[in-house]
Amino acid sequence: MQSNELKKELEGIYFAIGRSLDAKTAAEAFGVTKEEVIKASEELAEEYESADRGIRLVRLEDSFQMCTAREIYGSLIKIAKQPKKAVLTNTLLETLSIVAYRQPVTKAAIAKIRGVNSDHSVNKLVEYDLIEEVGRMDAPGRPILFGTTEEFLRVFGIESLSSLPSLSDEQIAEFKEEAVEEAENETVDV
Amino acid sequence: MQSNELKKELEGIYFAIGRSLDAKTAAEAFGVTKEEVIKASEELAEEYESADRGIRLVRLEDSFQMCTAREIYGSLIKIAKQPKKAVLTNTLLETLSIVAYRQPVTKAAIAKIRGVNSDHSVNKLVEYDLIEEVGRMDAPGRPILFGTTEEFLRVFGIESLSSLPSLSDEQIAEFKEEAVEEAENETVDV
Amino acid sequence: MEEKKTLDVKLEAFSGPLELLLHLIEKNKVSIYDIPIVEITDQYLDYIDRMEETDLDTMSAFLVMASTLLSIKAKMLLPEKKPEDEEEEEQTDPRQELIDALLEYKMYHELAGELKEREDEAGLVLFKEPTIPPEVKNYEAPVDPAELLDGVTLSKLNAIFNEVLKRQRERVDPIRSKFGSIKREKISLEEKTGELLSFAKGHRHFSFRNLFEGDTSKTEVIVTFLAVLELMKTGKIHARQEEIFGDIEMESQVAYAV
Repeated sequence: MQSNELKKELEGIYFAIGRSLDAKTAAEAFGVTKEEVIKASEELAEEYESADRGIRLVRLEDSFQMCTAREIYGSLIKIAKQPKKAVLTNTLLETLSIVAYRQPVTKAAIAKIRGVNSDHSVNKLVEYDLIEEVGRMDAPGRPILFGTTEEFLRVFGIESLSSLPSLSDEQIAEFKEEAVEEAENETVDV
Repeated sequence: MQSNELKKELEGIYFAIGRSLDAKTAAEAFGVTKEEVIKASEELAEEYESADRGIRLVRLEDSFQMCTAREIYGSLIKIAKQPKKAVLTNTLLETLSIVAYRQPVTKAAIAKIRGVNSDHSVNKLVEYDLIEEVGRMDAPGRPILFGTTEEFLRVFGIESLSSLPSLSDEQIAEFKEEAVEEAENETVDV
Repeated sequence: MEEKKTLDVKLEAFSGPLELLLHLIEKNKVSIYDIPIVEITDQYLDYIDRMEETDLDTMSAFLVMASTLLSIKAKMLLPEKKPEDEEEEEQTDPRQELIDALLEYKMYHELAGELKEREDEAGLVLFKEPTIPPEVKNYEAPVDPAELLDGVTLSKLNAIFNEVLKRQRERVDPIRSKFGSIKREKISLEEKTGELLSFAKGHRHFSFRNLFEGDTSKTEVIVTFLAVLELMKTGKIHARQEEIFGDIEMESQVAYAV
């Protein structure tokens, strides 16, 4: 096998396998000697190094393992830690609008309005902290009543809240106060 | 960020992350534009290709994912394990092609084209993560609309839905002409 | 005519009636546009006869196609009715609808073949598992509601709400709405009486109407009413109705002392 061909195969296998690979195993699979594998791998490692690539090949005894260049670590964390893109689907928006304008409301009532079971959407919205349990209906079975959260109000801005139906003036005043307080606390924190 | 620097970072990230990475996500993490990420990634892919490397970069819509070069499959498979693939029967492939070319599409529309109830195939394809719910049709019963997934692109080596294999215009024309000719040549054969 | 056609379709399984039909057409080397209906229908029926038992859905789809073929065959064998007026629109080929369906099906059938080739080729590529440090991998960022709702204003939300209400009003399936509710319900009087009794234990005064949530079926109302009667009979509650069709006010005789 040509040296370049071997390097290509090794690069592929080191990538695909992710963990360390023993030169002997590779040699057997590719039908070359262990020494040839080590030599080609060393060359590959050298190439990555000198071309300042984002990937590197490290030697561990007679094994090699592909890894990222150390300098990349910071970016890797940034990418991995990026908040998952939660998508607000039409289904979720619909459910949210019903809770917002009909609150407090039960799952059954939401399903009635939408024409389909909406348990999943309700649960998702609770998970996203946009709606929450605000009590139980005083009826047989005591179904949960849902309403929007403070987080929801905050997102939509305090001024527009008065256009939501079921919030009393006192509630709004209260929310405003709280929000102002929090805003003050936050500036102190920073 | 310098173009070379960006390429280095991207190479490391694509290696480590294992799955596909959306250009927008990468762009946000690096503080560059999405276009810059796409450009750098395309360049990287081109470099792998022209240097005949063992690793490659495939584009899946606006995401990229690192993989091995096709030519070395024979050697790699001796060592690396290929995750077991779902076997796609002709029925499944047929259903999948209807979803791919007609998306978004309902179960009912698929059944109409195939002439037979296709719920089972649709469910299997969802299970294999090749198609997914992409919305609801605004019609009585709000039927689910299905479309293909990113996994579909990966499994079929398709960069984007706009590059789905098609019957070429000539093929179609030929196919129609032949049929018409035959029809003319034959006497009604009842 | 050439020797009698015996089709070796015995071992082949077709996933649908159109696939079988396409196969027969190709086998007979005839054009989709000019299906020799009699022959094809015979062969089709022959296949169905020998079809191994399969699921009911598939089988019925094959039978539906068989009857379609037979109906086309009948139409083609019957003498054409002379149009009374020469200007009358052209007689359409009874096969036309079938031809269109076959052509569309054939296109996806061929595309499935193309996809299969792609799959084989793409299968030669290996991906890898993520190698991300566990402390990074396990980090799950919370969803940011502000970002989630980016671009959604209260007025948009209101518009969506109105849209949903509008759809609710319009959501009338023209056929099924005539059937009335087809919800399957089992409300046992016994259960309902039990529920009502425990409710009465926690509430001294309550009204019949307040026992229901918005979405209540007629059955449930009736069973609840029977449960009320049952509890009245056993003296667990007292009930009073001021006027006909008015609400029923109930006083619990078993409420826990407050």
